Amino acid sequence: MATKNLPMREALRKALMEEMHRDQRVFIMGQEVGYWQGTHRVTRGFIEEFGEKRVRDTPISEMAIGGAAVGAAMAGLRPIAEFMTINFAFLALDAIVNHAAKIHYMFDGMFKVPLVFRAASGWGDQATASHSHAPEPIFAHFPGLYVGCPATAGDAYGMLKTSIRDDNPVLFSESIALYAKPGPVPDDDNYLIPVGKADIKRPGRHVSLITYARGLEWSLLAAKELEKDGIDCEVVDLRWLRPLDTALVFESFKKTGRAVIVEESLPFYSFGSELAAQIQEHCFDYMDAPIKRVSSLDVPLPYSRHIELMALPNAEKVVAAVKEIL
Amino acid sequence: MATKNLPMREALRKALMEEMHRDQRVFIMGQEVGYWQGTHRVTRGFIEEFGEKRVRDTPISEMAIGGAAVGAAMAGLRPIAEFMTINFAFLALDAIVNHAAKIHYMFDGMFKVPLVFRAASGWGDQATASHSHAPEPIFAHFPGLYVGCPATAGDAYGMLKTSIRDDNPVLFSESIALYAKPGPVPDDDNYLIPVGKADIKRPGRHVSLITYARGLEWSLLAAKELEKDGIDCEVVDLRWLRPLDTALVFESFKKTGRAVIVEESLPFYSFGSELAAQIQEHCFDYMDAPIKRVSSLDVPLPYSRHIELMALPNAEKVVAAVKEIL
Amino acid sequence: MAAPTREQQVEWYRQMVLIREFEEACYHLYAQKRITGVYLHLYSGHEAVGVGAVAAMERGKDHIITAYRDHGVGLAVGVEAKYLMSEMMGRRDGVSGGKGGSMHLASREHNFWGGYAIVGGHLPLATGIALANQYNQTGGVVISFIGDGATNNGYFHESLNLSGVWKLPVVWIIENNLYGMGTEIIRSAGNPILHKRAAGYGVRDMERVDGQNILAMHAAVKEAIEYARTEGPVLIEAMTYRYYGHGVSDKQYDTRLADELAQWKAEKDPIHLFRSKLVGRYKNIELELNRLDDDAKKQVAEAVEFAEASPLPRTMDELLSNIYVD
Amino acid sequence: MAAPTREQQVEWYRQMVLIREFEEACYHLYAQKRITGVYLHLYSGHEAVGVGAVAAMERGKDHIITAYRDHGVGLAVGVEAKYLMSEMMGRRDGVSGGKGGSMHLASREHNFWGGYAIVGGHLPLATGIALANQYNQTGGVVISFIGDGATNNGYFHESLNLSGVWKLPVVWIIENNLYGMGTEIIRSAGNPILHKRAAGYGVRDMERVDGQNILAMHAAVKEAIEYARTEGPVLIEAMTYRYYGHGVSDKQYDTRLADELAQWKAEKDPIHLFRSKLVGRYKNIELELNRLDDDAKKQVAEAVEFAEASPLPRTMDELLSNIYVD
Ligand SMILES: Cc1ncc(C[n+]2csc(CCOP(=O)(O)OP(=O)(O)O)c2C)c(N)n1
Ligand SMILES: Cc1ncc(C[n+]2csc(CCOP(=O)(O)OP(=O)(O)O)c2C)c(N)n1
Ligand SMILES: [Mg+2]
Ligand SMILES: [Mg+2]
Repeated sequence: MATKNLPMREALRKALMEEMHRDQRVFIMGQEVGYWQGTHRVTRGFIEEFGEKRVRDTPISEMAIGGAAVGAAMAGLRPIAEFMTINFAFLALDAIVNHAAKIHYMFDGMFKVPLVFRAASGWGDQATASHSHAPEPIFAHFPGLYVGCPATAGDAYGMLKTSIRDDNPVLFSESIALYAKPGPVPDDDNYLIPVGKADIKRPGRHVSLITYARGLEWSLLAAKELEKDGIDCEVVDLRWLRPLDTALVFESFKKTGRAVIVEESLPFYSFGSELAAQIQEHCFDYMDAPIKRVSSLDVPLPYSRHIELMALPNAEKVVAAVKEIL
Repeated sequence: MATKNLPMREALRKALMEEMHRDQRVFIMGQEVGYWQGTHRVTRGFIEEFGEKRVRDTPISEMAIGGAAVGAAMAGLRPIAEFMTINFAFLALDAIVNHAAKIHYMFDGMFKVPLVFRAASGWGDQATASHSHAPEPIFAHFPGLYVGCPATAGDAYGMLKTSIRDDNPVLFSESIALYAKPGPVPDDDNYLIPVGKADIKRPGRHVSLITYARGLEWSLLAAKELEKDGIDCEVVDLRWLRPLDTALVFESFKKTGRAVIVEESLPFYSFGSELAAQIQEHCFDYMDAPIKRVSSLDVPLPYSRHIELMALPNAEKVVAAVKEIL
Repeated sequence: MAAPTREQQVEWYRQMVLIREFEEACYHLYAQKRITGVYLHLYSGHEAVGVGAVAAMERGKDHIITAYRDHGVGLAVGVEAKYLMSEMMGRRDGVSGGKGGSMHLASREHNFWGGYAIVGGHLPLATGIALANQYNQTGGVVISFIGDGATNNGYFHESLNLSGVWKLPVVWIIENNLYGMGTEIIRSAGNPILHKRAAGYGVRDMERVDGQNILAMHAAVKEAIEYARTEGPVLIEAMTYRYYGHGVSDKQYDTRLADELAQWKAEKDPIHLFRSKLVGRYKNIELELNRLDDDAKKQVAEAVEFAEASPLPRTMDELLSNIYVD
Repeated sequence: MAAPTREQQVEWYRQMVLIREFEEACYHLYAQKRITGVYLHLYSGHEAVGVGAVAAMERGKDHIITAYRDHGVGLAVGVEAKYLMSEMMGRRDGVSGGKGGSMHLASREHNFWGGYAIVGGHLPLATGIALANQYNQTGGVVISFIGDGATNNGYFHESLNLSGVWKLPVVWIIENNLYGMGTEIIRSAGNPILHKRAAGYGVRDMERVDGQNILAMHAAVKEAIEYARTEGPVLIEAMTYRYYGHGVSDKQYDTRLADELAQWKAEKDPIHLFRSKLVGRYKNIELELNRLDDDAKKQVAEAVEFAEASPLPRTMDELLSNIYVD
């Protein structure tokens, strides 16, 4: 397929732009999505292109943004509600996991809630403790929601399109650190990545690096580094935390017998926990070593630069973890 | 130690009552804690005993209840803020995990936040999807908070006292289904169960049942049932989801080599995930079988009685899981 | 506005007595454990509010949404009692397939968007549904009920403000029954005159309306809907009273509130007041009204019979259906 | 109220120019990457609001708390510039040990309870601190700043209402600088006259105050504090303007808002206006003021030097300290 090289920000922008042109029911709302051109510039030019009706700046009212998206979706629109950062989505937790995720079930299918909650996620730029989360697993704990977390520009493009067209509510998490990162994006208006489909980002034989979103970068760097020592890593990018493509993970693990799970999130009750638990349960006979996890350290993120970086995962930590289990 | 047999509700009430008499800085606030006598009757008689100053009915304002507790704690009081049920604590998530849990760290120790968020948790009484959560792992994901989840009346008594006297913020989750359940409560005003200390509720040799809160009941019933087949279960009650007493868990597992994790919570990114991940990592050489999990099914809880019960864990499911790994 | 016709008024009377009968039946069925579960919030005493508001709607065009005290609205919009009663009992023929229960009634075809159990949680949904109507220029208006206690919740603030900013076609109606559970307004609201809050949001303040007088309710909501259809949001504070307390297990009315309740019943009963008015105004109407009284009893009895004959969901398929839209 | 003395006014002038210099230094240091990180929100333009409010406080008795635009308050309450500047740079000598950064300045000994970065998140903290003062009968009053944008958040509603219900000693001051990021009030508030919201909460409405006029600010807040000390909460809406935009990366003022900014600077600069007033009123004061201008420059230069000499935290111990109180 023909591709164009675009930063993830532009890939997302393209997906949004195309889907808004494709379907008049799709609209965007959130803080500063309009005249400010989007805090992260994903909606740059949208207010000019689509006008105030379809590009709606909102007050700083996360609860109402979350809930209004649910109501609008029930009533036939296809809202894309943006949380400026995912930290602020904590204020809308009830609207997201207790309303968006449950209304289809609670009324036994009477209502559909086709919406996308977009949120800029992650940390590492001295944004400090209250603004430095990659809490996707919190949201993925709850059935009724899908949770998408792209790691590349191409995936961001295809996954966002899928999310917008899907009839279920999706929490779509965009890593802030990846917005500027370029990658090939298919030249295809209908490029859709199925919900819940993981992807092998690098095939390998010796150890599986299992990751999502920003963890992919660290995993690929580590794989490159380890290659020098003749260690051949397979990198599995989950892409969606719900539904979870365990089939592909198990397939990879059954081949390698070893795994390191790499995530930007905090370590407890998290992505790494779930994946390690699943693998040991379903691939027990294939385990050649304990499964390791590389997460952020269990600490609120500090402002000061060096200690902040110390708390975050990186490729070296992945390399070290792999070496521990070889 | 001399004990008295009390329902968990009364054990909690006794702990609160004694601590409020002991320390004038301790006060209670929340919806219907006063004149209504507490939704779950834990604060029965408190408004008469302590008056409106120390037993404060609040509006239906979870965000403010959460945040006001933080401010009052910073300023030297020792608030006990009650969320009528833990579902409503979702509305206060930001106040709990992004303020209470982080302020001590963010200001590098300048402020202390000695408070207890009490919340009635769990499901199984046709309370329906939005009111049926045991989401303690969500809160325990975040450093800076302690998370206590007693399974017996005696533990409830000692853990609540500890939580009130501790200088850190504690989310204290009380299983609604256990309020009426009696158990021995020590006759000792200073009975304190250390934060983060797990407890072997039943020693055994063949398999470790690892659990917390309501899961203990199912685990003990299962152990009794399995005893008939000569299967000797050790039941480890974590009691605190943060900090997590992995030492005791590992000790148990190293003895039995097999484990089933039992929780009332939803299965993904949860308690069972974390424990299974920890065990396989730290006790790899002792694993005689994959670690199994018994959780609620991955579904919002429905109203209708039979299907609701089908979604919940129970002793039979624990028995079946144990048999799978023997 | 044309005065309501005799026929209209007789229809309103019919709805009111049907609601009264239905709720009384629910009360007894709960006592007999034929309706199970923890929560059951009855509408008795509020009949004129719900029926008056629904009467002001243009059917097929306007919309309505409410909290968990939702039986009355369900009946007023015209959902057959038997499907509502089936939902109370968690049956397959229930409006929500038995998954929602008493607190989650709804009917898409009647533009009744449901009952919701998280206090305030449905208010942004109303905002969103109103937005969809504005977006699609349907001319439809959304009526959203709000408990007096719910006005102190963040959802209220953010939703009303958003409706003001976007000039959405929504009529906010506070059903002020003087209490949220056990808390009288003066202890939950800094200013007990709740409609005063409209001013801060750019929402038109239509002040207090006698919620026991169906003619007053109908007239006020009619005016409000016409205004909302072209100008933007309106707030009405309807004064009413709950006959069975907060929920059926509320015992306040046996004791401290017994006199107050007796007085409301004696002096302000909405059905009694309306009946006297009709009898005074239209001769020979009494027979007709008596027949409606009998019909209501019969209809409710049949609904109970129907519901109890409807099967309870029991299969894994029923449990797991409609978590997601396929 | 006694008119402020010459000495007092000179001190206020000193604080205002110190803030102005400090913020200008921050602006340049950020451009030079000597202050790093994503967020930096400057107080220039607001000086009269912060200094006027702090001037009205009884030192050692009253309290103050604010959002992330917190440098000015820190300097006004008397924290030495060098400790604040060290925090900007994430140094060990920073008021928050380098963990909080620009958005999380605080000083316990000055009753300055901090800057907070979640919009609205500190408002219930103010409520709680006021509650502690009421509870302990200290006579202390809490001043809480609120951004205009923040008034649309659920925290605002719940906190102000709670303060009204409990008649807490708190002075709420909206710092209305006309924008929340890029959103003008008219697009975020249903009623742009924000102080009108006080009425709904039983909070005394002291209406708008010219926030560029320090004498007006001081007088209004003085009156408010006296009222709050004995009667209960007060709301003031202080009209002001931000000279460096939302944060230092805000480019609106280079383009669409350039004229507006120029006009504020020319006609309503708080320092310029105050200086003219002082010069007109007190002869020979100009020299004194000039010296303060020079002192401010010197003090800021020294602060920068001090901060850059202060070490950056680099150890695991520093990273992991103060997550919990031991
Ligand atoms: C967010 C939230 N907090 C608390 C509750 C528990 N609760 C259920 S109903 C209720 C009282 C509501 O009172 P009001 O709004 O006046 O409605 P009414 O019951 O009088 O119709 C409370 C506190 C809840 N369901 N949701
Ligand atoms: C809950 C939340 N939502 C969004 C943000 C992002 N944000 C930071 S500041 C800001 C604007 C606040 O404006 P205002 O309250 O007027 O304060 P000002 O910056 O003008 O002082 C926004 C939207 C946030 N920090 N917290
Ligand atoms: Mg009420
Ligand atoms: Mg502002």
